[in-house]
Amino acid sequence: MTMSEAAEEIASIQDARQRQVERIIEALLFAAAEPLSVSELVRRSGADALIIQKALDHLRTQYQTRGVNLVFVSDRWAFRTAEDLSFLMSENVVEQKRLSRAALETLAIIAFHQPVTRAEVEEIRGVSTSKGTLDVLMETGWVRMRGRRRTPGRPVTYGTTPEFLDHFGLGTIKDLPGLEELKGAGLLDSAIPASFSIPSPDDSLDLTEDEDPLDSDDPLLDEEVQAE
Amino acid sequence: MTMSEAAEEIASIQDARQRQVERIIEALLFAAAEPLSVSELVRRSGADALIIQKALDHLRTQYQTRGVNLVFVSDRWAFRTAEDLSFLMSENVVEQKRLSRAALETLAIIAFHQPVTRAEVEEIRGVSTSKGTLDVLMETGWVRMRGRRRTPGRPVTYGTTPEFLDHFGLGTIKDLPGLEELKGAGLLDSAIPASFSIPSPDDSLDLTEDEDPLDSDDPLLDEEVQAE
Amino acid sequence: MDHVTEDTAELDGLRAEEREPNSASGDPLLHVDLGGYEGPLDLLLTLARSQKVDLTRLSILQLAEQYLAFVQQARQMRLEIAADYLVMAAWLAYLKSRLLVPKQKDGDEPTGEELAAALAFRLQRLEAMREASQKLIDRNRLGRDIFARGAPEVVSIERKSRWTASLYDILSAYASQRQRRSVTSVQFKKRDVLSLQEAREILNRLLGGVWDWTPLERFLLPYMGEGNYRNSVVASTFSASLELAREGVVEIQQTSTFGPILLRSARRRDDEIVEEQVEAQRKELAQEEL
Repeated sequence: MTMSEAAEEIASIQDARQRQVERIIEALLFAAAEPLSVSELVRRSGADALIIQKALDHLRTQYQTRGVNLVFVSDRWAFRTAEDLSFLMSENVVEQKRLSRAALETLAIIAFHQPVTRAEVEEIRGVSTSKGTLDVLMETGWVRMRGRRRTPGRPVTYGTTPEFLDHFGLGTIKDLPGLEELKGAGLLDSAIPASFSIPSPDDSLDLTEDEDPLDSDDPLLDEEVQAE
Repeated sequence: MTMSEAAEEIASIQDARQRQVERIIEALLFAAAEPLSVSELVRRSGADALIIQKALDHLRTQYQTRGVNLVFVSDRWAFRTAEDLSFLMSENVVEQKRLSRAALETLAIIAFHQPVTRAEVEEIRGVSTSKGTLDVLMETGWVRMRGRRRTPGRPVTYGTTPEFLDHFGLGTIKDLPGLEELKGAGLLDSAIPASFSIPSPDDSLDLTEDEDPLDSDDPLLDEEVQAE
Repeated sequence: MDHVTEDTAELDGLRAEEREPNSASGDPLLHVDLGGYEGPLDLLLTLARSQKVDLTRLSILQLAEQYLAFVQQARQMRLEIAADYLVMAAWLAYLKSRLLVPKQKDGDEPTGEELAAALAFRLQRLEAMREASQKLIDRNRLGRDIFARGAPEVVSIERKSRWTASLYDILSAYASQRQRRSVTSVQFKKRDVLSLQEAREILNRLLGGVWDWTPLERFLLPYMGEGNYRNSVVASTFSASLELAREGVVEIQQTSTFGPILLRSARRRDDEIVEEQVEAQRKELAQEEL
């Protein structure tokens, strides 16, 4: 055996040893419930700190581009999923939910009577509307706050959104059936009082004459949203 | 751009895509406590099953020599520490109750003969099985009640769970050690003379033709569980 | 295994109760000598192994003799033996006799060889399951030899609701709600009226200090509202004044048709009453003089 052959053999033995230490560190860090410090790795692997540090550095480089990275946190080492893949760690579960009757009624009144205030909805329904009902409707994305009515108390006005039209397959809000159509569809009794009327809704983005714009930093708005 | 350049570019885009899927699968499997099925990987990664299968095969090869291996257990994929490093892991061992000889034998009989009734287990062992033995096996999470055999008395049938496969590192129930030899020797038959069809353990969630589902409100079930 | 063949059915009765090591019900004698065996089949298997042959080439006749000798020996040692072992002994004695006599063709009854084969099968199967359980338990096991992720990363689940409703849902909700309200909310607008009672109170209060004839309208002036209320006030006060007049509290005078209605209190001041009395006495005296 020449000198260089001997040196090569020693190098390859060292390489194999280094690889084994890397395997051990991989296994220990993977199975551990907590990040491990170098001294814990020394204790559990039996290898010395220098070799372990070298192995950690090598592993860190190796894992850098992978889906799992070797990270150094608060003086300890741990495997963590790569930061750019964090979206994988949250799952969106879409639940189909049906609107309650109160919510349906409120939605319908907002659609037909918009722009409409909460008090007006309550006046039409004859019951007070819970905060939850309006919250749910805002959550559906079908109802939006439009502005503030120019009356004492400056109540918020509600209206429907383009998503509302989209979801219900309406070309425009004018496609909502009127009094005669509702009667024709048998939804309204023909014996309805003569004074009964259905307003013509307005969902345009422009405010009506008696509406003021909502101010995003309007303290009253927050208050109202919270208080409602 | 020549044809070959275009082809090269497509290939390199495909490569990059494949690498990203590998990273995603690596992250998902690394982070998970439980093995994940290909369909779960499809759902959570958004990639299609073929690409995922290719990525899994590649990852399995890549990790083969490392301290953590990608393994196929209970029809699912999981990262597990390498078998040869178990000596390092003594600190991670959660004290496990040692199973009695009777329990082990019963577990093996349930695994190989499933779906199997208690009477059939007793027939094979030549002794009656104490209530404790089945209780212990159910407690391990490796054995479950499957259904009821469509025979007089409607006895409960037992089978193994995915956790059983996971615990013993089996990809599927067909990987039971020595299964083929036992089948060949006719030793999975219930009795002599051997029937023409060679029985095979079946741990699928679907019931066999001669099994009825367990009724959760089945009074007999409670009785049996309590009486056993 | 839907059906149990005749021969194995016979063996079915040969089960021994499995004994827990510390079972109080366990026969201590049995525990010493046979407790190591899990029933007669286990004992048979142990004896079969002593033949040191492949179980497929096992001499069942020899095994039966071994078993019977074992039981005989145990009895000589005055050990109590569980019934299952004795039943098995009896069955093996029968099997032995069947194996020793020449084959008889007597219908459906299984031959000695068939019974022996069934027993051999059961022993092989038990042996196979024992080996299988050993192989299973020798595998690298999760949590003992190989390990899962120690610190799994939790998948946070974000629940998102997808609300569903159809156009029909809103239309029918709207129509039925509006219809319900239009029927049940027929409300009579509350008319503002001055009740008779209120009118009486007003008159009583006001007329206390009024001695001269005063038009009714003047009392009403501060109360008279507009429109319907004004009519109600006039009507109620007039009715109330008639009532009060009947009770002698007020006096009413109307000098011409549609002329102003004049009221005054019927209760006089004291000096007025004295004056009247003086006047009356004066008249009386004048008449007497006449």
